[in-house]
Order: sequence, then structure tokens, then C-alpha cells
Amino acid sequence: MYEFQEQIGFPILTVITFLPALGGLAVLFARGKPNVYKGITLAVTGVNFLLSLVLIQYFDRYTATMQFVEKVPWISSLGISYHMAVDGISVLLIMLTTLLSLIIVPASWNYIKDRELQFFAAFLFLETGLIGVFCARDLFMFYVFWEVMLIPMYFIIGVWGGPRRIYAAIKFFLFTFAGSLLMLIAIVAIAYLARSNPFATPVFDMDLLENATFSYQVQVLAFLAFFIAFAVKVPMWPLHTWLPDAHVEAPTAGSVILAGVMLKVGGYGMLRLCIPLFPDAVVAIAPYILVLSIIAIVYGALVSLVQKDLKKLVAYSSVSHMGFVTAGIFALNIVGIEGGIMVMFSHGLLTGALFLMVGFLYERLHTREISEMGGLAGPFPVMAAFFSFFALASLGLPGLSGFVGEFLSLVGLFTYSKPMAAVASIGIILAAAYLLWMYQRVMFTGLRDQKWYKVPDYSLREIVSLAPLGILAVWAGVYPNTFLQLIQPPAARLTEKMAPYMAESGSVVERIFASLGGLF
Amino acid sequence: MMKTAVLLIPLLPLASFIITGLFGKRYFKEKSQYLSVAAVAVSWLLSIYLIIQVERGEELSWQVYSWIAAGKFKVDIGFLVDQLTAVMLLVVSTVGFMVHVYSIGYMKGDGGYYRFFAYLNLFMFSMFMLILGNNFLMLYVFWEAVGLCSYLLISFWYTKQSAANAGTKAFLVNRVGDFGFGLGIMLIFVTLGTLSYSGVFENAGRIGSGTITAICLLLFMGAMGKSAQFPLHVWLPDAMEGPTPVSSLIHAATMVNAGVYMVARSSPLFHQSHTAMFVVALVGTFTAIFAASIGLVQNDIKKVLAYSTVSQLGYMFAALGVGAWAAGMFHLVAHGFFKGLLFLCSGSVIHAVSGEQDMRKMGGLKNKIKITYWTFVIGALAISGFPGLAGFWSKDSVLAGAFNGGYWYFWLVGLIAAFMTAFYMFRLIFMTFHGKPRDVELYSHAHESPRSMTIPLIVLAIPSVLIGLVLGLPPEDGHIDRFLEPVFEAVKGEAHHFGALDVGLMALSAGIGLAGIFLAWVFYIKRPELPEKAGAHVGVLYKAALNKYWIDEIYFALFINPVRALGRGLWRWVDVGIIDGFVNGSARFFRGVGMVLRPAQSGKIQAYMFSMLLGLLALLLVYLALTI
Amino acid sequence: MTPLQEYLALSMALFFIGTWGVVARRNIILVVMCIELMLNAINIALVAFSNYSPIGGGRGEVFVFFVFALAAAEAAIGLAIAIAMYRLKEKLSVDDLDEMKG
Amino acid sequence: MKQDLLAIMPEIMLIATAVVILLVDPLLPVDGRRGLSWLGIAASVTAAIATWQLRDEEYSVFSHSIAVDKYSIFFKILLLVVAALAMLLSEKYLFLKKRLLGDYYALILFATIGMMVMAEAVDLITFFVGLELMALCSYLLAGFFRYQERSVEAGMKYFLTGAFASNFLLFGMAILYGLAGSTNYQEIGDAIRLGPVPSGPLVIAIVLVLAGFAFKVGAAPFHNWAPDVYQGAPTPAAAFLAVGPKIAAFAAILKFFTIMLGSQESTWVPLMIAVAILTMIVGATMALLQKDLKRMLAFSSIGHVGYLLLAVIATGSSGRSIGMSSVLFYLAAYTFMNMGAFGVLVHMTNHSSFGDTLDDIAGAGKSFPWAAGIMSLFMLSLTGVPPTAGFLAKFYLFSAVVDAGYAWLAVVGALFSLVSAFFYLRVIVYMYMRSPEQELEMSEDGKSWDLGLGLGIAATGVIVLGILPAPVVDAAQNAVVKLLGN
Repeated sequence: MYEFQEQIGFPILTVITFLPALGGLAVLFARGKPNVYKGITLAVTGVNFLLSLVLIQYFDRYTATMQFVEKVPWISSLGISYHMAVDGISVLLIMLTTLLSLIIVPASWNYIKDRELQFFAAFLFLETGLIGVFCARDLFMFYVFWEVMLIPMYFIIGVWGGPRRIYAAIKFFLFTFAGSLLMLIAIVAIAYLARSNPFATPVFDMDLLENATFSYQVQVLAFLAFFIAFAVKVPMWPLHTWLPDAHVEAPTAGSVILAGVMLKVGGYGMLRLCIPLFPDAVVAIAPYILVLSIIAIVYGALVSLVQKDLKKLVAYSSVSHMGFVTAGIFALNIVGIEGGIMVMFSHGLLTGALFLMVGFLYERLHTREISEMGGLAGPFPVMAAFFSFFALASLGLPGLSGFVGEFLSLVGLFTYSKPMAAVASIGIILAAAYLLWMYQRVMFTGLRDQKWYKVPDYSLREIVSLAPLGILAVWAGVYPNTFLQLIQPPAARLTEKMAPYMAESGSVVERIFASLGGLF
Repeated sequence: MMKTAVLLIPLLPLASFIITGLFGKRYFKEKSQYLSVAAVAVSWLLSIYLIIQVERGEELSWQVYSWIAAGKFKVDIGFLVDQLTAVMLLVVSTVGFMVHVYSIGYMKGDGGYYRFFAYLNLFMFSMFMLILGNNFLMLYVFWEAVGLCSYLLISFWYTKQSAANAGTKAFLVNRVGDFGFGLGIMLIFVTLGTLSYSGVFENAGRIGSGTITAICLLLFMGAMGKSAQFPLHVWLPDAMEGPTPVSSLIHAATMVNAGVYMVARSSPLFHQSHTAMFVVALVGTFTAIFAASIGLVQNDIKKVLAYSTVSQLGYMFAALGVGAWAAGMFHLVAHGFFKGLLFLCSGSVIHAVSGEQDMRKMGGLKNKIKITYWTFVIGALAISGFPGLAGFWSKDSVLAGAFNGGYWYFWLVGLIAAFMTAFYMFRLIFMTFHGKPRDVELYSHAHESPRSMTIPLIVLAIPSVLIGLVLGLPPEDGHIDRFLEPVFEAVKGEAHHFGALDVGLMALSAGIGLAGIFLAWVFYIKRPELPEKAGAHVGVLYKAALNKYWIDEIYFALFINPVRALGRGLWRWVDVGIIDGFVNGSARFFRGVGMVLRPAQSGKIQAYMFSMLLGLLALLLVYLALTI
Repeated sequence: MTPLQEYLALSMALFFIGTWGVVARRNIILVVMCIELMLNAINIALVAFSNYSPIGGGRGEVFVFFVFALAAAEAAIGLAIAIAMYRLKEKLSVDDLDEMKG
Repeated sequence: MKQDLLAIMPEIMLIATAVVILLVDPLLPVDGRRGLSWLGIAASVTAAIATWQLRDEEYSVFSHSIAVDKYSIFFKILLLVVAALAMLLSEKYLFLKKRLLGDYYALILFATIGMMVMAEAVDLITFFVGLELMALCSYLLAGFFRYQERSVEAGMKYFLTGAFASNFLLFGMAILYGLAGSTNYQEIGDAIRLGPVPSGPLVIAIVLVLAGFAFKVGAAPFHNWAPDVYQGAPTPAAAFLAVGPKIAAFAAILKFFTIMLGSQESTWVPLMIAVAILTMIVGATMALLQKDLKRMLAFSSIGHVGYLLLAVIATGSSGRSIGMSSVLFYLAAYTFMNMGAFGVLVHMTNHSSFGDTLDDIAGAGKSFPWAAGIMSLFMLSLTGVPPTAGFLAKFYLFSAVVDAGYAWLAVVGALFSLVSAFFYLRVIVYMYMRSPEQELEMSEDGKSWDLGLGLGIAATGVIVLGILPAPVVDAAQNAVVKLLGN
């Protein structure tokens, strides 16, 4: 029952997960001067980021087995254990999480005026929830962390958000909670169905569940329940409408984490649970999900195109970009899955950066209405440079991170169905349209008000917040193998898991699309 | 050594870009050109070295590192240097170098001086990588990268609404083309499992006929975007909003040729699909005459040149499409030089008249700016097919290729377009340099450009004159044909022997060119009132050409406005209306249920008791209902 | 011997009368009395059952004693609260108790 | 005899303490009465320890009318915790409202004894005595502020409806007795299972018993009294009334519907499903409309009863221990979170001109940082968000329901759980995300160590049961083993 993998000498996953929460408690109870608690926050997130680098360093990237295993019984009569372990996908996302958490500290150093202490504490708790989801290897734990991250975010939006923050916060909570409850029931159901006999304890351990087999009907129902929970987080069309509201109202740092990490949790869940646990159902339902993904891609882009609020534009663009994630994953081949993960990673970097920049812009202009901007490249050349960099990366410019993921996920989709990939590719055209048009309206043409020349350009603090994201974006674009290596073994394992079912797949929609594919 | 050269050629401009971009604003300022020009100069020298090596028969195929490896999808960053690369390298490095030098003078005093050179360097890097790459994905990647530079440079003067619009438009139209290109690449990958040139071309024979047509057409879609072929040509004329050196380098001599390069590079694929070849030729020919007809009536000096570029690119595609591969590349090289020259000359003119671009305000400038005038005339003669100059040989080989390939209709259309070309080029010359000054104010201030600008003109004039003689003689078996033979070996048609008929054709095309020049002389020197009359005579056609056949307006009506309306509709109706309506509605629904139940909570004790009794009754009824 | 059914019928009748009284009367004292009536109806049933039961004889009667005790306590408490209410409102109608609702 | 007294030693302690309190109370000055609550608390704690000491043996005493086994011990300790918490919450409140009387504590102790008897009874008569002891004390507690119209109204409503409903339960029990000829649970169960029993009277008995219990726990449509009573009763008393009687009633329900009516599950399960669904609907939707926090908590507790009934259904139809033990765990979690929530209201009333409404709680995040913090904790726990007791309870409960094959009922439960999230979160919204329209008048008199301790225990309970629930889960599972035989 007890298990501990001597890979690094100390339970690094536990440390990396709970260190922020401890930091949060320290912040709450220390109640020091602003610089004290900000310092604590910075130190904790910094150490955590370093720990995540250590994790990657010691991580064996050539195997798909779970590593850094820590397993201790927790509620043994219910078959629940404290079980943490990671594979390449988790490690990559943990790194992203710790990086973004670190970055938002300097980025919101002067942003929050009211109840600042609680703000930083909330972020630390949030980080624990997020990392916990990526580490959990026990379904119950997974769900606990899944919900735990909900609460700080709810407060962050609701307390420190914009004018319609309450509506946005409740909407955010209820959307996610609705999905979670379905997932909870599905978790319970499969845990009890996976037992060997009716009097045995239920099975929550993912390792064991992955080897269990469920009847087709159970698979489909449980898959849908899980999937809806994850689809809300991703968010997939048509479950996405909480996202624009939440983003617009959330404070900058909230948007960064929300877009940068929280949406990834949805995609991660699909990879971690939906596919390995219900391979049969996945194969049957994938075509429908792909259709939804493609709708999301095009729909998000179209709606983005006509947004008047900068933040909302970026928010809808997330819907579109995350469509590539699901499209890649449910193309059910290794290229697509790796592409989907790369999109998650790169979207975390890029959209995080875009939200940061929108925040910085707002701090200067006190507006997010695109129509009130224009010509800002004149007074703010550095800002314009960063803006263009991240906008271009986000629209999938090759050589930057966005391209690799989107292209791979499209290749994966193309392998699955050619017409679908063709429609999804329209999203790339539209991405260029909405981002460049936005950039043009914000940065180009005549300046509205000469007074902006008196406002300073990016400070060192702001540049330092953005630079790491930019460097990683270039890195992931120029040498993506660093990251692809990490996710290759798990992705291969997932496809192997599905391989036996792929042959016998035969849903109606898929057959229709297959026949359409013949036209090409 | 070759490896070092291949590595340095792109990396030097990249390094210069990074350094200038980061430190230009604060430290280099007006001295930004030194580093940039030096970097490109070295790249040029190294390119010449490479070309000589290739000429000697050396080739290079080098995998530098594995770029993307995801499952079966494996793509390397690697270089391929062969004859085709060398030809491109010649044009790109030479014109690039000259444009850099030219820009020193042209951009002097501009607020974004450093930025300009940084962008130019970035462009050089991307363009070098584009032609040096050894696989389709790299081609695609740097295809987009040059597009980015094009975007950045078109909207270089971003405070101008029109420049900003033009940049965005260029990028978007290119993206539409890249949509096809990308799908084509995916189709190649899915079909063959590899994207490297060697891997694809070796296995090209294995591809089914339908698939290969699909691949070729998709790839060609990308080429149409980048090389501004109808109907994706709309961005190039607008791109003239950028500084003139940019128009010369990117939008005439190098980037727009990428499409031609790509089709030429993919010749083993295209060769297998007759349909695709025919489409290429058809689009090329149509674009050639279509753009020429618009060029006839434009008044903006750069717009004329822009439409001319579109038209000439059409020629190149026509050549490739009819199987005259070498002719197409020949025209690419020749056009690269003389169109680069023409743009730089127009820049010099614009520089002379303080930024005015409308030819109707010019006139009589030939005495004021002599060097510009004469180099301009050389360029114009070259493009018009004046016997002996570069354009004569290259255009003739294109037309001959079409004729000999049996596509007499393409040949005929090409011939008409050649006539138009000569006409509008000399219309431009006469309106700009001859006659009386129409705007005295501008005229009086006109001055010759500084030496940094005139020297590139002179330098570029030399190949415009000579390159045809050097490369193109004897026709159809000239140096360039032999040089490129290894590349196009597999796709070559049956051997053709130069004969009397060809001489006749040559004479015909020369005559057509001269006729065009003569007509322009009649219209704009001899009888300046004629253009208006003629315009009135063919009113509709004239108006259509003047308005570029309303293509932009049609796109707005057909695509852009509907897309925006769709976006707005989806947002307002689907997102806010239906989905949020459902969400908020379900919240209201539960409140509504509460409101319905509320009266039961009346506060009256006996009502409570009564409801208990009802509950009892209901339980019994439930039981009865379930048992019966 | 009178059959069990008849006792039970009586008990039911009393119970329904009590129920009707509780729901219909407005005066709190009367309502409390009707509640007592219901209890007595149950007592009749209990005694009857006890008498006719083959094995559990006697338990019913014991039960009845406890019900008696309860009835007394209930009446006391009910009246105590009624007095408190009367002091505050000077009314003893159940309809006056509807300040809290909804 | 010795065995008998030993088994009910905890109850005897409580009775003795209650009597002492009643005797001493008139002799003490007002200030001196403040120690009485500690007397009561000490008695409760001692009784709890005494109960705990009995855990290893099983007693069936007083002619097999009381069974002290693990099951009843679980409930008795839980009830004693409830009593102790209620007394901790009450003292300062009563003092400030000038109703600090020993009677109050005595009533709480007597009610607790009644509840304990309900939990341990295995005989209808004993059960009835316990039930009425609890009920009569409850009426008085609800009406304890006899100079407040609302309190009196609450007392009267509770009394009339309660007595009315008790009669149905009693009538049902009488019929059961008549059918089986015995008042012992086990004998009744055997008689119903084995012998030919006329189905008509049996169904009527089941319906009557079900209705009576539904009233006691506040299940729809027998719930209408609950909001009015909780709103009108003194807040600490409401806390007690919202939790204690429910625990005791569920202890009895589980015994009734398994030992006695286990063989009739095909009859009562559909009825209880209907009741459970209606209860969840009423609880969730009505709570949405409430502006008064006590009423909101009342409807919320109605909603929780709906979930609990789901677990009872699961027990009945699967006969597996998990359903029953999930009820036990849920009640434990419910105790801490619900008493905690009421306790926060008491705290705020003590310290300010707080009026129990949502508007009054606006801005509490700033004016009452700690209280608002733990109130959020309780609200999240009631919503069922990890890592709180409420989550684990709901998780466990849904497990039971799904395991019993009622996944669809779990989905219904989840739906109303979602609806209920809305009004629980609204409390947090008001506390943290809105600024008050009218500042509350603060007063310094309210400082209370007792109350702080009570809230601390509740908060700790919520967190501990959420993070380290294993001991309680195990206890709940052990408690039900014998009852179900597997």
C-alpha cells in the first residue's frame, strides 16, 4: 500500500503541491507590511518554479510510466489513497503553472489596491489546486484538487474583478460546478463498478482503473460525464460562455492563470482520464467532439473578430485556440495528441502574455475599448513590440510556439479526416484576421490623444514579467523537441491504448466524414 | 566551408536583426545601417561563393537538427543547395544588398530608421532560409516569415490608415493562400509520411493521380497568394504603401517570386498532374493580361509597377504551367533585376519630388534627375522586351515555351499582355519624365538622389541589360537552361530544336514590344488629348480597369462584410441570446419553481396541516398508482 | 364479542373527527383539544389491538399509559405557550400567527 | 439491573445535571448563571466520554427496549456534541437578550436525552417516550423568548404542527403493533417478514410512519413548519433544532425502515423517492428566494434532508452497509457545518445590529473578517466543495446511491446541489463582493470565549472531516455492521 519512488530523495510532488498553500497560510497569518507578504509570495512561487525545473531535470523522459510515485493510504475503507505521480504531460504543465504563478507576482505588484494580502494568498492556494490536479493519481484526489482550484478563482474574480464581477464569478462557479458534479457521479460509478466483488472497496486508483474494463454503455455514459466537466473548463463550444465574462471581469493576474493554466486542466483531464479509462467510448464519440472542436475554432474566431473589448477579444480567441487542443487530442493519433498538448502549452504562454499586456495597457489607459485606442505604437514602442510579438505568435506564426502545436494538431486532424482539417484551417486565417485587425486598431493609425506621450512605456518590472514567456515561445517554436520529447512517451501510450478499438470504430458521423474524405 | 557559408548567409542578417532591433532605438539610431548593410554584404559575398561552388558542380544537403519530432511526423531543419537554390540566391542576395545600400539614402531622417533596417535584415534572413531549406515545412515556415516581414514593412508608416490597412490585407490574403499550402503539406505528409524534398520527390511516383492533383492545386493556392495571382492578387498593389525599397526588394524582386520558386521546386509533383499544370498556366496567363490591363490606366507610379509585377509573375507561372521550367526561372531572374531596378528608380523619382507618387503631377523630370531617368529607361526597355535586353530573352523564352508546348492560346494572350506591358511602361516614362512639368512647384524642388541611391540603380541596370545575353543565349539552350538541367531533368519535355519558326516568334514579340512603346509615344507625347478620348470611347472597360475591376469591393461584399456580420450575429444571437439565454433562463426557471411553491409557505398553521394531509393522501395515491 | 373492526372503526372515526377539528377550528384551545381527541382515538386502537392480540397482550395498555402522560404534558406545554401568546397579542386565534411566511 | 443502569449512565448524568441546573438556577444572581452553561457542557462531555467507554460491549437492557451498541453510541456521541455546541453558542446570546435562564440548558439537556433514547430504542414505546421528550422540549426552546412575538409564534407553530404530526406517527406505530402483536422492533420485523400480514393496514402504517418521520426531519410536503420555526426561534436554539431532532429522527428512520420494514422495501422505497425528490425541489428552489439567512438555512437543511433520504433509499434497496454509514457520516458533517453557520449568525448578532438578512451581511468580509472567513467555509461545505466535510459527505452519499443502482437519483441530487450552490455562494457574494448599503452598528459587548470555541470546533470539524475523515468513516461503517448483518 505504501509506495515511494526514490528518484530524487524527497517527496518533490508533495512539496511542490503544498508549498504554495503553506505560503498562503503564512501570508494570511503573518499579516505583515505589503512588501513582506509580497516577498513571501514571490519567494514561494520562485522556489516552486525552481522545484519544477528540478523535477524536469530528474524526470526520465524516455518512459511512459508514472514517475516520482508517492502513495500512502488515506481513507482506506473507501479505497482512497494519497497517490501522486507524474508523466511528461503533467511535468510540462506543472512547469507552465509554476512559471505563470511566478510571473503574475511582479505583474500584479501594484495592481491591487484593496485587500491585497488576501489576493496574494488566494493565488497561492490556487497554485496548490492547479499543481495538485496535475500530480494526482487517485481519482478522488483529482476531484478534490479540481474543486479546490475553483474557490480561490471564484474569489479572485468576485472580489477583485470589474463592475460585473459578481455575475461573472457566479457564472464561472456554476458552469464549472455543474460539470464537476456530473464528473463526481461518474467517478463514483466507475470506482464502484471496477471492484472485483460487490463487497470489495471501491477503486479510485487510476493505475488500477486504467486496467479495468467497463461495458460499452457505462463507458459512454461515464465518458460523457467526464467529458462535459472537462469541456466546460476547456471551454468547448457551446459551454464556453462563462469564459468571456470571467475574463473581462477578472483582474489581470486572474485572467492570466485562468487562461494560462485553468483551461489546460480541461485538456489535461481528457488526456488523463477520458482516453485511458474509456478507450472504446472515445473512439465512438470522437467524431462528434471533433465537430464541436471545429465549431469552436471557427466560431471563437468569428466572434473574436467583432469584439470591442480587448480582453473579450483575447478571451474568445482562447475558445478558438482551445478548439485546436480538443481537435488534436480527439484526432486520436500521436501527432494530434502531441499537437494538442503543445497548443495547450503555447496557449498558456501566449494568452497569458496577451492578458498581461492587456492589463498593463489598462493600467495606463484605464480603458479596454478598442475604439478608444489607436496609434499607441508611437508613445509605447516597447509595448507595441511585445504586443506584436505575442499577437503574431498567437496567430500561429511559424518559428514561435503557436505554430508547432496548431500545425501538429491539424496534421493529426488531417490524418483523421481531411475535410475537418480543412474547415479547422479556416480558423488560422481568421486568427490572423482578428489579431492583426486588433493590433492595427490598437497600435497603428493616428494617436487619439497626445497625452499618452506623458505616460511611461513598459517598466523593467513589466518587461521582466513578459520576457520569460517570450523566450519560451521562441524556444518552443525553434526547438520544440525539448517539449515534444516529454510528451512523446505518454502520447504514444495513449494511442496504444486506443489502437485495438480504432479498427472496429464505426459511428455514423465518422462514416459520413470518411466518405466525404474520399472526395479529396 | 560550404556548410559554414550556408549557415552564415541567413544567420548574419538574423544576428544583425536581433542586435539592431534590441539596441537600435537607444544606441545605433542614425548609424543603424552599418551593421545591417555589412551583414547583408557578407551574405552576398558568401552567396556568390556558393553559386560558384554550385557552378562547379558541388551540391549540399545537410540536416542541421531535428526540429519537430512528434510520432511519425519528423521534420528537420536542414539545408539544400542546388542549382535552383543558386539561381534564387543570386537574385535575392544581389537585389537585397543593393536595396540595403539604397535604403541608406532613401530612409535617411525617418523616425524608424533603425527599425527599417532591422526588418530588412529579418526579411533577408527569412528569404535566405526559404530558398535554402530542404523540406516543405521549412518552406512553409519561412514563407510565412517573409510574409510577416512584408506585413511589418508595408505598415512601416503605421500612422497612415492606408498603410496599416495594406499591411493587414497583405497578411490576410497571404493567409488565405497559406491555408491551401498548409493543407497541401499535410496531404503530402499523410500520403508519403515525409516532408523532405528528397523524400517526397523520390516517392512522387507512388502518389495516386487524384491525390497528386489535390496536392499540387493546394500548393499552388499558396503560390497564388504569395505571388499575387488572380484572385489573390489584391494585396500587392496595396502593398505599395510601404517604403519604396521594400516594394523593390520584397514586392518585386524576391518574396513574390517565392511562389514561382515553390512551383519550380515541386516540379516533380506538378509534372505528374496535367490538370494542375494546366491550372497553373491558366491562372498565370489570365493574371498576366488581367493585371496588365489594370496597369494601363493607373496613375500612381508605384501602382503601375505593382500591376506590372503581378502581370510578370503571371508570365512566370504560365511558363511553369506549360512545362517551360527553365524559362520560368529565367524570367524570374531577369524580372528580379529589372523590376528591382524599376522600383528603386521610382523611389528615386518619388524622393526627387518629395514623396509625390501621382504621375499626373509629374512630367519633364528627365533633365533634373538624369541618372534616374536613364536607368529607368533601361529598366523599362528591359521589361518591354526591347531586343537584346534581359526581358527580351526571358519573355521570349516564356512565350516560345508556350507556343512550342502547343498552348497557342496562352501564347497569344501572353503576346497581347506583352504589348500592354510595353505600352504602360512607356506611358509611365513619358508621363513622368517627358512633356512639360505639370506641377511647377514639385518640379522646381526636384533633385537627383544621393549617391547611395544612384549607385544601386547603376549596378542593377547592368544585369538588366546583360543578364539575358549571359544566361539566355542561345535561346532555349542558354546557360541557364544548362545550369538548371539537373533540377528539371526529370520533368523535361522532349527536346526542342531552335528553328526558323522561333526566330519568327522572337521577331514578333520584339515587334509587339516596340509597337507598344510607339503607341505610348503617340498617346502621351504626340497627341496628349488622345488618352481621354480613348478612355471615353471604351467607357465601361476603362472604368472597370481604373477601379481594378471592383475586385476589392466584391471581396468586401462577398467575404469580409458577411464574415463580420456572421461574427456579430453569432455573438449577439447565439452566445448572448441562445446560450446565455438558456443559462440565465434555467436560473430563472428554478426561481420560478420557487415562486410557484411559495404560496404553500403561507404562514398559516392550518394550511401547513392541510398540506400534510394532502401529502399523506398523495403518498397513498403514489402507492396505488405504482401497485396497480 | 365485538369484532376488532368495530373498535377500529370507532378509533378511525374519532381520529378523523380530531383531524378535522385541528384543521378547521381557529381557536388554539380547541385545536389543542382536538389533538387530544386524536390521541384518544389512538388509545382506543391500542387497547383494542392489545385485547385481540394473540401474543403481545398487555403491551398496548402500557403504551396507552405513556400516551396519557404525553397528552397531559402536551396540554400543559400547549397552554403555556398559548398564555405567552395571549400576553403578547391578546388573541388566541391560529390565524394571527402568520408573521413569518414565504 | 446493574447492567441497565450502566447502559444508560450517560442519560442519567444528563438528567442529574439538568435537575441540578433547574434547582440552582433560581438561587443565582443573573451574572452567576453564566456558569450554568459550563455545567451543561461538562455534563455533555462527560456523558460523551462515558458513552465512548461503552463501545466495546453491547447491552440490550430494560427488557430489550434499549440497545446500546456501536450504532447508538455513534449517534449518542454525535448528539452530545450537538448539545455541547448548542450550549457554547447560546450563552452570550441569551445574556445579551436578557433571557439567561437555567431552564434553557435544562431543556437542551432533556431534549438531548430524548434524542439519545430515540437513537438507542428498539421498542416502540421507548422510542415514543424519547420522541415526545425531545419534541416537547423543542417546542419550548423554539418559544423560549416569550416576550418576542416571533419566538412565540415559532413555538406555537412548532407545537401544533408537531403534535399533529406525532399523532400520525403514533397511529402508524399503533397499527404496526396491532399487526405484529409486539412493540419490539425485531419482533415486529420478523412478524412482517414471516407471517401473513394484511397488506392494506400495513401500507397505511408505512405511510403514516413515513409521514410522521418526514415531519420530524422536515421533508416535503411536511416541511412547512421548519422555516418559520428556525426563523422565529432564538438563533442558537434554531441551530440546535435544525440539527439535533434530525439526527435523532434519522437514527430512528434507519432502524424503522430496515429492522421493521426491511422486507417491505418495495412498498416504501418508491414513496420515499417521491418524498426525497419533492424535498430537494422545495429546499433548493425556495431557498433561492429567501432574504432572511435563517430561513435560507432552513430551506437549505430541507434540501439536505432530501439527500439524506436518498441514502436511506439506497440502504433500503441494496441492503448494503454503505448507504447507512453514509447517512451517519453525512449527519456528522451536517452537524458541524450547519451549527457553524448558525453560530456565525449568533456571533454577528452579538457584535452588531445584525438582523439575519442578506443585506445585513453585506461587507462582513471586512467588518467580521474571521467570522466571514469561517462562514465561507461553512457555505462551501454546505455546497459540497472539497476539502470540506460537506464534500466528503456528499461524495460518500452519492457513492451509496450510485452503488445501489440509483445513478439517476444521484444525478437529480447533483442538479439540486448545483441549484443550491447558487444561494450558498450568494452569502459569500454578499460578504465579500458587495459593500453594505447601511453600516451595521457595532458593539463591544459581544465578546464571547464560548462562542469562539464553538465556532472553532465547528470549523475544525468541517475541515478535519473533509481532509482526514477516515476515523469517522470507519466508525460509521462499524456502527452499521450489526444492524444490517453484513
